[in-house]
Amino acid sequence: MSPADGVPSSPVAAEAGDRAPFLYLNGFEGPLDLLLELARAQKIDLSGISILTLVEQYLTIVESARKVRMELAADWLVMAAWLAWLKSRLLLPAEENPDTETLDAAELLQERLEELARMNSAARWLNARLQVGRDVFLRGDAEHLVEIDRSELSLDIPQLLRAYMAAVRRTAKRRVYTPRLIHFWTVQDALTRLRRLLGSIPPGWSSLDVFLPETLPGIKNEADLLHARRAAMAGTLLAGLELARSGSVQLKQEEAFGSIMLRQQDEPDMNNADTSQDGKLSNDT
Amino acid sequence: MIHDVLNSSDAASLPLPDEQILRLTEAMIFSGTAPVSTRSILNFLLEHDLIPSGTEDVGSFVNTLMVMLQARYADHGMYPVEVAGGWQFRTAPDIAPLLTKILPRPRRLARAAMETLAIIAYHQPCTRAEIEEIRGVSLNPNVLDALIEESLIAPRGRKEVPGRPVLWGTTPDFLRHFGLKALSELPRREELMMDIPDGPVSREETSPPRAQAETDKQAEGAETA
Amino acid sequence: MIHDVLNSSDAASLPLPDEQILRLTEAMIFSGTAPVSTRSILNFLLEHDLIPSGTEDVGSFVNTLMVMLQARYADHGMYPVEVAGGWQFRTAPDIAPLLTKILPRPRRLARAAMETLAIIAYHQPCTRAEIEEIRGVSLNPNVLDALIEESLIAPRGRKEVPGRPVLWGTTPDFLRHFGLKALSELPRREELMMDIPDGPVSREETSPPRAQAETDKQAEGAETA
Repeated sequence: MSPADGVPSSPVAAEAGDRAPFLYLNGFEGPLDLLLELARAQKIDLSGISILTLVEQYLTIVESARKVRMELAADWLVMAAWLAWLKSRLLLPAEENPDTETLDAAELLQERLEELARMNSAARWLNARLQVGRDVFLRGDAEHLVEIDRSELSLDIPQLLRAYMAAVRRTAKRRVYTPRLIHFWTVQDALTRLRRLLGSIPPGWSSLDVFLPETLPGIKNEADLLHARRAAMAGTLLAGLELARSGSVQLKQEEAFGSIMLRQQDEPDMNNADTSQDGKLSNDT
Repeated sequence: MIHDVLNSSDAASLPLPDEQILRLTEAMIFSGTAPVSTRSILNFLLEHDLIPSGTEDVGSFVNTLMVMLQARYADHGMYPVEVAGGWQFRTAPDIAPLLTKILPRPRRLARAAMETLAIIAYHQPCTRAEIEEIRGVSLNPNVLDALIEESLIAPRGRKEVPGRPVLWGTTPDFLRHFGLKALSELPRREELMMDIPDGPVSREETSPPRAQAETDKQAEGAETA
Repeated sequence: MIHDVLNSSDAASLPLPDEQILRLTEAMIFSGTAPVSTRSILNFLLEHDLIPSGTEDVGSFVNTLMVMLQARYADHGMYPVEVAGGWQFRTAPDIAPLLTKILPRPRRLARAAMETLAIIAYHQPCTRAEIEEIRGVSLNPNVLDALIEESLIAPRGRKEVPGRPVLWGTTPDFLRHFGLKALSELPRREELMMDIPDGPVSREETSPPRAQAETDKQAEGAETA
């Protein structure tokens, strides 16, 4: 494509020769490319070319191409139509053609050809540069001079708190699903124990505490023991009331929150206080 | 240096690689995307007919070439090194540390370690058994070891119960790592978990700022709920 | 030859970079594949306190250093070249034909691609329609794809006209691919109308120890439309 070898292989020559113009047209990247080549064939300096000659050459080539193959791309025909119009204007005698439109059109074509020539030239300049991967090569395998320092710990408060909550929640949740069974001293347990002990207690009033069991099963810590003792006391009291109802025992309490006393029914001594207290306690249950 | 090597490898009879061969070889190693094997270098030279005629032992020729190439880089910042698979340019060891970028990649504690640390922080001083009870799983001995190794926890005496187990507490390094001035800066357990029922360890023992009680007056007020 | 350069840049008053600075600088540029900026080199030297005391113009010091470094590679298969973004080691062009047989060779850019690239370089930012108008032919979509694929062009926003077409511009990789420091190194538009020779650029133009003065870049700004 350099101007130096442009002439012998110009499309004009080709069109005159044996080669099919259409095939040759395909060698150009569009109508403007062909026009530029035609212009270069005229002159190296594009500013001095004859637009009329150029137009005529283009129309001739496109016309002959159409004779051979009809399906010429639209670009070529649009350009041909425009150039045919331009040619008709350029052919008018100067005095009948005072309008600037024709001159502008010719100038536009000239400018477009020049810009394309410049870009052709820029492309050649770029292509002649030393290109990476074609003419020069870079280091193929970079050295990674990087050291990973993992000596530091990454710790923060949110991590710590999340971990704590996760640990506590985990066991808390499990307690919900598998409730701890506490074996309280039931009324039934107390009744059995009370009946068994009744025969062996000394005569007279005894504190209800005496009838509590000595050991309570399944108790691990202080808090549980306290609960279990209260439950055992309540169970024993209920058992006592049950026996009092059946007439086996008598109960009495000297004062509010005082010790509850118990004795076997068959003993003669009794007073008002314990019956009233007895009734009160019975009402509570 | 070269002379020594050349002499030792029976240099007298060897045609020496010329400047152009050195240039080509270094460019080949430079542009290769992986270490360039001696075999490839030899093939390359043979293919381009670069080995002087009359060279009988082409293997020694390439060896000599590489010795000469290394010598060419004696006073350079990098030089060809033979690594697994072939030759490669490497930065001189005295320079590499200056160019090496150190990327800090702080480690994180594993979940078990972090939970254990958190429990010790909130329940200190506490025993291994107490930690296990709160976590609900038995504690891998490595976990405590790791925390001791990082000086995040330290023994704080022994609990006066059968077996006298070691009591664990956090260290000043623990505070430094978490950017705390004192343990009392940790949110109180009550503030952390409104919805959680009392743990197996009784309430009085769970308030972290116990050690620094004098510095934290709010601690008492929280004991109501 | 170095002397010429040094003299021409007022060497008498400059403390000269010593061997160790040369080693460090070459290792620094050599170790990676991306260009190393003059700024980075300067910072590195300052950081390691390598610039001789009494150096008033640290910029000239680094320039002298790079001239000396290039001279060090006059007879090597690769040498430092200044491209967009800084200094980079590249193989000597006379060696490429031999290396292309063993290295993966990238696709050559077709004529349409090269012209499109030239138009984008000179008219950037420009739309596809503008490229088509200049070339007088519609643009095969593969052409832009290929240029994007090679990171030679990139979108530069959209033109505020109906349809808001993408505007295209060249990338730093474009400059590096063609061994340019800046767009201003492209020939001026007036120069393009003159005969630009085909064929590869002669070795002299790009061989390593060329003087700084020849390549200074008070060149006119790139002709971007």
